[in-house]
Amino acid sequence: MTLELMPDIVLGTLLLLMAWGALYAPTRYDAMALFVAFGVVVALIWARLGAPDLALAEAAIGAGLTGVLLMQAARQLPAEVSVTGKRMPWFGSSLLFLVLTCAMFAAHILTDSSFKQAGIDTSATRLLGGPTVPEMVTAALPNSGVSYPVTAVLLNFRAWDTMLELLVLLLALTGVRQLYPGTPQHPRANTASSPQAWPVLLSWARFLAPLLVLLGGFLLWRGASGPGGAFQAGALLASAAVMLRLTGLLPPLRWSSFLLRLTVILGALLFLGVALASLAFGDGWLVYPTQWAGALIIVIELAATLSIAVTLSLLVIGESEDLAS
Amino acid sequence: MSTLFTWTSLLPVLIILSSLIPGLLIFATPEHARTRRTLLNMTGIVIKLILVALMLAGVSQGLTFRFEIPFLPSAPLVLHGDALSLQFIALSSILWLATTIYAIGYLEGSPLRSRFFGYFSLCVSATVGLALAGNLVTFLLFYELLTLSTFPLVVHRGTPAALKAGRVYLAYTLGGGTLLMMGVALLHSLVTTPDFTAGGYVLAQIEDSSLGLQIAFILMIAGLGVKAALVPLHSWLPQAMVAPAPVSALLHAVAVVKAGAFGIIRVVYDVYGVEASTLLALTQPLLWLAAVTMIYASIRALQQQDIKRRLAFSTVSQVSYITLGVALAGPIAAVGAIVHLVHQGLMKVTLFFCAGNFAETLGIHKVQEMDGLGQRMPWTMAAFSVGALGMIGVPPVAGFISKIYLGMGALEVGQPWVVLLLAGSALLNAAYFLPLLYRGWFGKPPADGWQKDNFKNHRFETHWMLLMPALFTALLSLLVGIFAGSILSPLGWSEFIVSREFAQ
Amino acid sequence: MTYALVSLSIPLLSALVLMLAGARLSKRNAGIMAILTSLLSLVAAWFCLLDVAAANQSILLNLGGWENGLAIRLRLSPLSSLLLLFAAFMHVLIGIYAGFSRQSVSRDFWTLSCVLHGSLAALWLSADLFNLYITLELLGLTAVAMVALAGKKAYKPASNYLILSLVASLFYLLGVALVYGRYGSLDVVLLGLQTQSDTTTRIALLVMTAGLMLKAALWPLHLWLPAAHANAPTAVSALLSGLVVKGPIFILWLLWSEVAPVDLAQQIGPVLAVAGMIALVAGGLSAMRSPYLKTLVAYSTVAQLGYAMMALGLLMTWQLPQMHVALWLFVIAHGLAKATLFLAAGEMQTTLGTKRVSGLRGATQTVPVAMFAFAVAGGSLIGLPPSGGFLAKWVLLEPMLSSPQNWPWAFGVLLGTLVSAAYIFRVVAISFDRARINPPDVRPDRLGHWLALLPALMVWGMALIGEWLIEFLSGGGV
Amino acid sequence: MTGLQLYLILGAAVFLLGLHALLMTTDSIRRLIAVNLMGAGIFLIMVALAGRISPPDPVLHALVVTGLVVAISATAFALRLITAAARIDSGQSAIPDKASRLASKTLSDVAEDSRP
Repeated sequence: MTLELMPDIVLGTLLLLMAWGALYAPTRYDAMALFVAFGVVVALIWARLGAPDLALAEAAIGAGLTGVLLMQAARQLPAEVSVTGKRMPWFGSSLLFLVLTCAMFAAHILTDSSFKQAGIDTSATRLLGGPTVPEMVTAALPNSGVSYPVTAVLLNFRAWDTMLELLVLLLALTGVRQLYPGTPQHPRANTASSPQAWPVLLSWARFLAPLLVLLGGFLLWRGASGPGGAFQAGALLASAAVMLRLTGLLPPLRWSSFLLRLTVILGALLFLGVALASLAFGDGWLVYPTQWAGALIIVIELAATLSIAVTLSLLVIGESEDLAS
Repeated sequence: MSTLFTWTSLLPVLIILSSLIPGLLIFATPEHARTRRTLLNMTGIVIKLILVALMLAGVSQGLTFRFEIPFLPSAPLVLHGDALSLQFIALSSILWLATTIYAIGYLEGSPLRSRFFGYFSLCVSATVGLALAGNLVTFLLFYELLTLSTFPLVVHRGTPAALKAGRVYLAYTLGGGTLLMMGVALLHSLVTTPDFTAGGYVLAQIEDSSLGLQIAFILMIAGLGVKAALVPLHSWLPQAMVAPAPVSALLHAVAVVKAGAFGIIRVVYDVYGVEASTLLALTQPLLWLAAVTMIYASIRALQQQDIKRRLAFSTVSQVSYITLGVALAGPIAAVGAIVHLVHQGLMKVTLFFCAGNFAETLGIHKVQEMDGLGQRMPWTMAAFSVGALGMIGVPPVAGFISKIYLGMGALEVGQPWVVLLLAGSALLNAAYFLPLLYRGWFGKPPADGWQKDNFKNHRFETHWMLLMPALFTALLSLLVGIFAGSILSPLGWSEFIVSREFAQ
Repeated sequence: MTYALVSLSIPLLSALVLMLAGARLSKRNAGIMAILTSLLSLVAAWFCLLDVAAANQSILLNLGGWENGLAIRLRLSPLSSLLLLFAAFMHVLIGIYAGFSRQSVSRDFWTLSCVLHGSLAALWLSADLFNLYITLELLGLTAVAMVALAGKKAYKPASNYLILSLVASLFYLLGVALVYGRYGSLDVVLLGLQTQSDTTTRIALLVMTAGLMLKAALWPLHLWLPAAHANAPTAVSALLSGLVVKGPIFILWLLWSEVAPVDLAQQIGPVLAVAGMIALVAGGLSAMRSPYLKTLVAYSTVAQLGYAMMALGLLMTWQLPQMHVALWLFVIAHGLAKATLFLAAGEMQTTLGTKRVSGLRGATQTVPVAMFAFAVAGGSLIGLPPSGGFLAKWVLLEPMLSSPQNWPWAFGVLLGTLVSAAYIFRVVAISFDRARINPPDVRPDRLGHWLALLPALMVWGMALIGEWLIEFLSGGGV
Repeated sequence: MTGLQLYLILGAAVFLLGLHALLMTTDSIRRLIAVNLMGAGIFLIMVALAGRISPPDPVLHALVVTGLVVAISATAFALRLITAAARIDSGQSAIPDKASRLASKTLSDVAEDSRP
């Protein structure tokens, strides 16, 4: 047992170490770096658990975009007042209680027979004696328009979730834009949007970015039949855009441009359009006609990828002059 | 829907609207548009009096006036004009007329009159609604609306003292309203909420849930007792004396205190019924409470040197006569109680008008300052004397009739000690009223003149709008006493009510 | 169901169009468009309500036409149709206020309010635990972005609010993960048939409840609310208190009335009910002490949600259908009343130039309409008849009083009433002070004041349809 | 113990670690990291649960993908908000009053007057 579990235990220990470090590292900068490392470990675990889509997504986000976000924030924030912040004394005892209860609950969950049963074999998850949801997915897959189950779930069976998720992204962007009201009064000459990048970084970016774009396209295309899909592709494209933007190779993305706004909302708009069209002319809300399902999903995915890519890059590196309308 | 639009069903609504709509219009009237405001007030009053007369005629012919809209499950909003409600409505409409005229004179030239008269009309609408309420839930509704519409009147002057009184008033009345609501809700959960029925409707449930019924009764009486100023829930009333005199008149004679007393009558007669209340052993404690209030408040009144405060404690004492009559649970006492609702109103409103006149004309607030008043203001002093003597129970003023009936009622149900109590109370009444009369008629006016003397060169001793209402109500108190034997007098009408109440 | 979907998609579509249009649409036109959107959605919701009233039962829709369990299901119950209507109405009202009164809002307010409207509609209709999670996140992020609209001073409260809101959603998500792990389903109706009271279910429900209580600012997890709601722009505060906190309550209600096994609900019910009682009193006392008007109103939300929590707790304990009615009547009455309170408070603040309660001296003369609206809406919060608050309280009281062992709960309601009366009349009494009047800085904005009065009148007008409402909500309300 | 159980425990541990840190720190960035860790813990639990069958449950994977998008959106927004809040001078009271506004006005007037 131990030998078999060795890699898991190593990964787990690493994970906990990184987590601990990310939370309690003495300086905020270290904490952020460790958080990025934590993301890498999580990506490895996803891969180990047979979730390559997630591994890809986590690598692009956790290690890439979140890292850039955190570094940017660190640059703008004033120094931390104390090492781990002020502690709230009155919280002490209640906190201890809380953590202890949680730990007890956790221990209980894991030893409870019902959960063990559910955790080891899935007989308990049959829906009133019928097939389990994964079995339903397998059965419905041929009619879904794609052959990869995760994509089928995301864009067909639970498409409504995905539609709302795209709205969440848009909303985050709208929220961020609130923080930069109006046009900037003092256009700064040497802003962060065009730093003096090192030559090495520049050449790396020149080399890496097209690769990322290619990879993104590949992932999108592959999403129909294997791991990959709109979100992973969008995240990779966003990473490429961020990299190019940070090295000054990409012109700024201006919210004031109609084309950019269109790209941002394209995914959600198309989705909603399809839903409304299917309600008005088809069999009902989000019911794709079977023969067109594949094509529809590809189109939606394409649009969603573009939207996700642009939205994420704006979220990560949008400066006040980019975001002002 | 057809029942909605017959005149018998619409009349109760119209009676309420006849003061509500003018009230709302008055709010929108600019401050300086004095004529428009007066016109609105007077139109409302005249329409209301006509409608009330119409209903009075209808009820005596045996017509029923009932309006219903759905509100809560098995507790609709019901407006219902029966003999008892008419007693109260007629009283409040007539006194509204007197008080409005008085208030127009009293507030002349002071700011925020549109607001004052707006709330004044709302207050009357709430009172009339309360009188017309056909079941407990409707009663509760208007009871709370009455609280809300009187609060702005109590704090009208906006001085720190007025605000303090207002806060006390709200604390008491909203607390009372909450208790009443709990009581009504509890009763509703036991027997639902049918219309008020002569003889009550809880008798069938008395076996199963006597405890619940008792608690509901206590809650409701406590809630109503606040407005009826039963000891120990009375202390808001003397404090509310800071309000302008017409408001005091309204609180004491027309609306608030009466609403409480009227509610007690309704609960005992038309919800529980005399039989059930007696079976549940509820009337005797109520009787004691009324007795204590009567004596305690009279003693407190003796100690007051401020005229209005003395009158306030006298109200506390006098209103408990109504409760006393109700608690005696006999037909004759019931007549006494119901007729006292009207008599006390007429007499007390007279007293407050006169007190207001003294204050407005000569700046007199204290008992000691009343010396020789009769020489400067004979008419007002005469009206005051009528009211005071009536309160003591001197014939032929109205108060005598109620006391006689209460005493006879007590003997009828075998509680002779109540007669002693009534006699004691009359003595106390005499003790705190006669000195006033003595000072007024026989005292010497202050040598250095009155501290202020308004309206000196008027045609009357004071502004005619202040004097006439007082004379009018004093005359009424005399007339209802003298013509008590007539069927159209309050006494005759009360006997009519009671004959239906104790019929079964 | 079609009407419901139309009512849901109109605001979403409008939000996208507004985003696309950007600066090309003038701020005023954006506002008009958003208001028209809400109005159209309101009309659709009205037809939807009529449909449901005619059918008198819940309608289920499997999205994408997939089978039960695989598809996300939407459910249109009488309650959700009523809530659709309510949300649309509030958006119309507050939209008009934001667009035409003197309080100006930034352009993005309109986008956000459309998204908020859409996400609320999605929430009322959803019957899928994970889908509810996303709507919850949408709701939370919109709310935070709207708080941030108030400008720089609101960034700090907004960021605290956001972190709390994220934590709350995560608690909920953990519960969802555990439920799916245990039962292999996310569908509320299917889960309701399956759940047993074992440890996993228990823990899942507990963490979800904790998360949702934090989101809904139910006592004792309410501490974030006053800062967030009091610092937002006036129109936003009204939306937040009137609508946003009701979303998590809806999910909480769904969980405990449908997903949770009955015996578990009966165990937890009294705890929630007691917490509700404490919330009523504690929130009320805080409101009574608050020196600032908007904070007072925000604390009153905490207190009033105590009623909702009490109704929910007792619903779980007694499993009585009236309690559904009481709960949702409270929610709707409170939403309307709170909209008035915040609008009136905002108007009075602007006119009188002070945020303090003590600055309201003489407000009955200087800002009569707004003050009257405040008092009228306050009457509903106290539960004076015949307001909507009274209706709700009445329905709540009835089963409490029906048997003597339940009477202690009625005492809680009594206490709550008195405390609410105390903090409402604290404001009202000050406003009658004529001795030391605080003069207004600017002339009162008539439209804003009268708009503030409108929902207050509506909440009192609920009396007219009281019996119908109670029947509608109890007929197939679940 | 199996690998799946190990990851379930790990997920719970990371969640609790995050929660603990969240309650213990006041620094916004660290709290945000803590929130992200909590999320990661939940995702770990979900993926571990998905791994109970072979091939892994696609529904849970899809949910995690959705959850990740939501998490990154919220994180980005929160970070921007935190930095924006930090930029603002924290000396300002959250609710300035008429009196204090007047006071500040007077102060600035004084400053105006005292200028040469």
